[in-house]
Amino acid sequence: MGEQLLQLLLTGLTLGSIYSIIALTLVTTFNVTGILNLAQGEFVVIGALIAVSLQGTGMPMAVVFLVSVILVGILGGLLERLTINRARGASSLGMLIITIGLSISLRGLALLIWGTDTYSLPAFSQGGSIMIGGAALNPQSIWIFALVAVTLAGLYGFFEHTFWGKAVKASVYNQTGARLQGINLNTISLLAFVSAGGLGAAAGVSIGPITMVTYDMGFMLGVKGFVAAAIGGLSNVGGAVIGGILLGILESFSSGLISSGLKDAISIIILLGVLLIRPEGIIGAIRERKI
Amino acid sequence: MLLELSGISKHFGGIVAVKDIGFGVKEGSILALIGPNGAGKTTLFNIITGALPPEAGSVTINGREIVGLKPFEIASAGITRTFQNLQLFGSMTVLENVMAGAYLRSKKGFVRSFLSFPGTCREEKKIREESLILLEEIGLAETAGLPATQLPFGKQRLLEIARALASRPALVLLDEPAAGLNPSETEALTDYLKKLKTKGTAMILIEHDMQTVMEAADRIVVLNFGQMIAEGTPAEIQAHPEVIKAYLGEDEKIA
Amino acid sequence: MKNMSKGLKRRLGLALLLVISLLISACSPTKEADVKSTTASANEPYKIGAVLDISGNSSSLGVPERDTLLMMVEKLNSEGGINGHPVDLTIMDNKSDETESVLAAKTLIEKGSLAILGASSSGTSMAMIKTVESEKVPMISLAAASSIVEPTSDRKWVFKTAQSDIVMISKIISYLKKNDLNKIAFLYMNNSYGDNGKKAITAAVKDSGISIVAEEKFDANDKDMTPQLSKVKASEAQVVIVWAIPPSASILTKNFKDVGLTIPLIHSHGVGNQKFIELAQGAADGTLLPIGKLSVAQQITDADPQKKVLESYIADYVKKYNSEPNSFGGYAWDAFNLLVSALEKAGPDREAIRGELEKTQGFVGISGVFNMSPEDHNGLKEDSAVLVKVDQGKWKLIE
Amino acid sequence: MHLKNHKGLILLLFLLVIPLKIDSNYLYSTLVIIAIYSIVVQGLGILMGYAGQVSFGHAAFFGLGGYTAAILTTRFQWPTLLALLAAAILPGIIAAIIGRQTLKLRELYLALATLGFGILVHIIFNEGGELTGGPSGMSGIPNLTIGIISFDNDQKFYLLVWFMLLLILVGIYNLVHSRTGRALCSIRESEYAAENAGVDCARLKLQAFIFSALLAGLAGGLYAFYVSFISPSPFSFHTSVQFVLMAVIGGLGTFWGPLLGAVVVVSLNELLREIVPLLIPGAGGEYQIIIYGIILVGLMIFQPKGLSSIGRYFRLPLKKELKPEG
Repeated sequence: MGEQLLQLLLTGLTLGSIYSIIALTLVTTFNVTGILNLAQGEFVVIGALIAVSLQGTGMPMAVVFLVSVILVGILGGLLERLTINRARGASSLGMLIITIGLSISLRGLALLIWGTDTYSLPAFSQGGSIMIGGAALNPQSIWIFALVAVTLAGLYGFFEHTFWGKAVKASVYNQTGARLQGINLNTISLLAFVSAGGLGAAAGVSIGPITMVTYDMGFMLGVKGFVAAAIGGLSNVGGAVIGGILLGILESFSSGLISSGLKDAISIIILLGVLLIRPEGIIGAIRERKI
Repeated sequence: MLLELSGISKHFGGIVAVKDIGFGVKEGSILALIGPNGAGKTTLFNIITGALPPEAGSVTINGREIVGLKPFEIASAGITRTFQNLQLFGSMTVLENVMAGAYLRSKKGFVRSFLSFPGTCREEKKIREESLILLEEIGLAETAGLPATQLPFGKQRLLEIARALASRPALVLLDEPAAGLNPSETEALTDYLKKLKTKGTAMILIEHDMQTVMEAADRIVVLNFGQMIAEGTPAEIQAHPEVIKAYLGEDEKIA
Repeated sequence: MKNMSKGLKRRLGLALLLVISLLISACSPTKEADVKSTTASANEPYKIGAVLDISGNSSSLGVPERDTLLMMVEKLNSEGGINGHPVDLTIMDNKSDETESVLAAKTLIEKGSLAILGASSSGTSMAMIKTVESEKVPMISLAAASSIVEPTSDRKWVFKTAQSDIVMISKIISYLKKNDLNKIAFLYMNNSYGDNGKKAITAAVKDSGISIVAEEKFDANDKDMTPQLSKVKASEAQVVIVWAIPPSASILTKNFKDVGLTIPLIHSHGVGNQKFIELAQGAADGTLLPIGKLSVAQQITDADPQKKVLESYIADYVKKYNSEPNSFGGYAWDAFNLLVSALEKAGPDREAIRGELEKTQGFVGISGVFNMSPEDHNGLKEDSAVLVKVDQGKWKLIE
Repeated sequence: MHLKNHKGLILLLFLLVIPLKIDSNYLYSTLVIIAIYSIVVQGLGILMGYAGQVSFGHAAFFGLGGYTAAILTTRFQWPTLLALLAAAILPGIIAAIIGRQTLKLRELYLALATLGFGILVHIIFNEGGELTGGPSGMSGIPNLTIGIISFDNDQKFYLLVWFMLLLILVGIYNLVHSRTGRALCSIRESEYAAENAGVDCARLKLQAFIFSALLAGLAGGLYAFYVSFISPSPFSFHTSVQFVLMAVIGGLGTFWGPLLGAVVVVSLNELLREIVPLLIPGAGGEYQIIIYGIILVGLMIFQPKGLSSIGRYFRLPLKKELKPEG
């Protein structure tokens, strides 16, 4: 029994690492632009699929990772210029629908280029799973956590210690004020989507070895990411990571101990509970935000 | 007394918004609430209409306690208001705004609305006629079919007043009704309010334009930093030394 | 209100335009349908339709089926068609959506299709049944669920080419009995494929002395099945049977090794493609599964009646698409050729085609040798499947 | 007010009879599907366009209606008409139970909560075992019979659903031009001001939510009887999104919007399926998906108020509009 529990915990951490990284990218865009980007899951998938193609040419994994991040970053920026930027002033629902449209188109594009096949990506490090007290941990999840940590540190450094970071923060709190100080909201929105693309691709390449990659898996990943982000409070970066880990552990334990058919139901019930009782998320940093 | 406030207090964080406020409004009278910005006037409106719960004190209308009631219940008890930052129904026409304000004048609920033709409904016809009359009185009749947002700012203020009056309330709370109006419009508004008073509608008025206040109000309550510093007739207030000091400053005279 | 009525009028203009354009677009197929009723001239093409899950969830089924059908039609027409009549095949994508499946079927019928091939998955096939039954159009589904053709009293016009789950399960049961394994853990995917597998195995183990000691399911989107496997590990199961398709079947196989389970692992025919082995990244070795003979065509004896057919299908497919065909393509091959042979005898008459399909005897196809009857609209028996083992990344026949 | 204001509806009634001359079951089924979706979107239009509350969970009510009809007729042998009524009422009751708490949430939080509800109900369909038939669904749902008329072919069904839709349209026309309609609009515009006019916002929002759930359930019941097979997959989150898209594409807060949205989305799907393979031989759904997405995004950018508002471009000023005083 003890071994089973430990195994469930480790599995939960593996799943949690995946959900965290996606929730993190969602929350970052949301915080900066106020847009809940439903196409985020598609960025993840396209990042991973590009990596699959690049990896086929025999490039080393580190280069594959970088190129994929850059390409999807450009894609994110391009889409922002073509759509989001042109729809400035749309309601939050309108923006949500635009991102739904983008997600539909990107999924179609992925289907067109890569087809319906499922692909696998090699793990970053060789060797089988790490055994801890008779339970197995997938080493790739350590890499994903490392990516989460680096991203968090990067975000912190950017927002607290660079001019641009401070500018973005200022614009979040006060759009008019930011404009008065000569901060270009246009550029900030572009920046947000470039980084959403880049981060999405980074997430895709790192989770690929565990999840495998199919053109249509972005949507489900996106939804899980939302649930994680909402549990964490939707606008809280740290909350997103913790929400993701909690969601992973919750899923793992409920499918291992209760019923695998009901595990999604259990996480949704938690989501509804959080929304109704503590809409600011389990980590109580309430921040009013006009959306 | 139609409306009676006593011992109303409210804090925001550590800051006193209003403290121990108490006064009354008679049927068919106008009470003006004056004081510098941040004195707690709008907070008081929010408390009376149920948008904010007070920490202490009571509000009664015709002797009935209304603290703790929801805003719509207070509206059906006969108190409506206008907003300082306009809250018009922007996508609706001027007439529809007033008709929406007359919500309490008719009864038909969701199911009956779904099942009956609007044209066959006597209630609906009555509301429409009454609303048109109201618009006529307040001088917006010829703009009845325009979207509310297309009105100039001053007219939007008038429309808010018309909407607040549409349900025939016993008491209307007017939050700076003359702001943004030109002198002749202000004068017309003052006349209209006085006429309304003679018809039996009581009003509480937040206003910075002293001429309007002095002309229209029967009684004046002066707030400063959430405290009530004076109450009385316009003449009494004009002469009140503390008011002059606190509110108007030394070198300004009350008109 | 006056304004509103004006608005209504103008908006009506637009609504009218749309309705009219819809009417026009709908009229054109009607005309085509009229053509069909005129007497067929000598080289009048035979119209057949296919509704496949080309995009959406089940696209991994629909795509090889589409490719196979396109190849078959091209080949047939270049060889002169059916008794001189070329075949005009219209393939429609239902996007793995049941409602779209119904609409696609109706379009095809409207366009005069003599029969409908598809759909690819159970749900999309089930959704079309009412339509083909009431319009009296023969339909050959490419999906596995036995409920598609049963009860045949309500499924007069519906046939299917994929082996029913029970065929595969009997194969597994005989293996279990031979090796004296009688405590099984059953893991299945939480969709209609897994659900049908579960129903079939629950029925099959009844009174057989075999008991299911653990039963777990997982979602098609799940990324880790360790929790389910850790439950199996804690049970006294002697063998694990899995009813799923890749990628989740592959992930499960990887997890199976990770948690250190050493008992035999038996998959279903749903993993019968190279992709499964590839995605499992080495973990698939030693896995057993029942499967149609396509994957092991070279290994079956020359005496097997299917050998020739299988080899020619593989050769054709590899030549055209430069990749190996899989069993889904095989279902399409069977459906197409069953229909062609019925058309040869019956001509362009739906009722007669249905009759001929039901009379099919000894038809050698990719999935097996079909023997249809009024009670059996699938016509495949246990001999249509073989048991194979994954050995160093390759299928190895073990019988 | 008078008959002339219902011109649109009357014309629609005529339009309904015209296709009876055409012998095309494909046209009828397309129109049936349009009407079924449109019924859902009518309710959603009231909820989103008038009351201003978004829902990403209406596929759940649609599905609950479908399953109610399917289960009552196949498992409990209820008469079909009674089952159809139950299919509308049950989702209404469920909406009443969950609505009070849920509707306190705003904007994106409400979207997330309704999304969660939709996923939850979808799981219940999947996990319902014998009752719902699990992931394989249930078949053999009988034809809808009202009195002695059995709606057993496309043409009859077409007449039935469009007649129902027409009744609903009339009702909605009444609703939006009534006191309640104005109150709903006022909630959307400013909840503060609506409360001050005496509108019980919480109650009215709940009523709109229940109403939309009733219509979704009714449509679900019709769907079950029409296709006669039901499984969880048509009631997933994707369908909820589809409904929202129809409402938005048609134009929120407009009378013809929901119908227009359903017509456009379904016809576009069918049209793309016909046209795309002509333009790009051998193309499947992937191109359709891309084009569909692009059209959607383009519409939101260039016509964010929905297609109904395009009608304005066709409008010539017949009467000089009243100018506001400067």
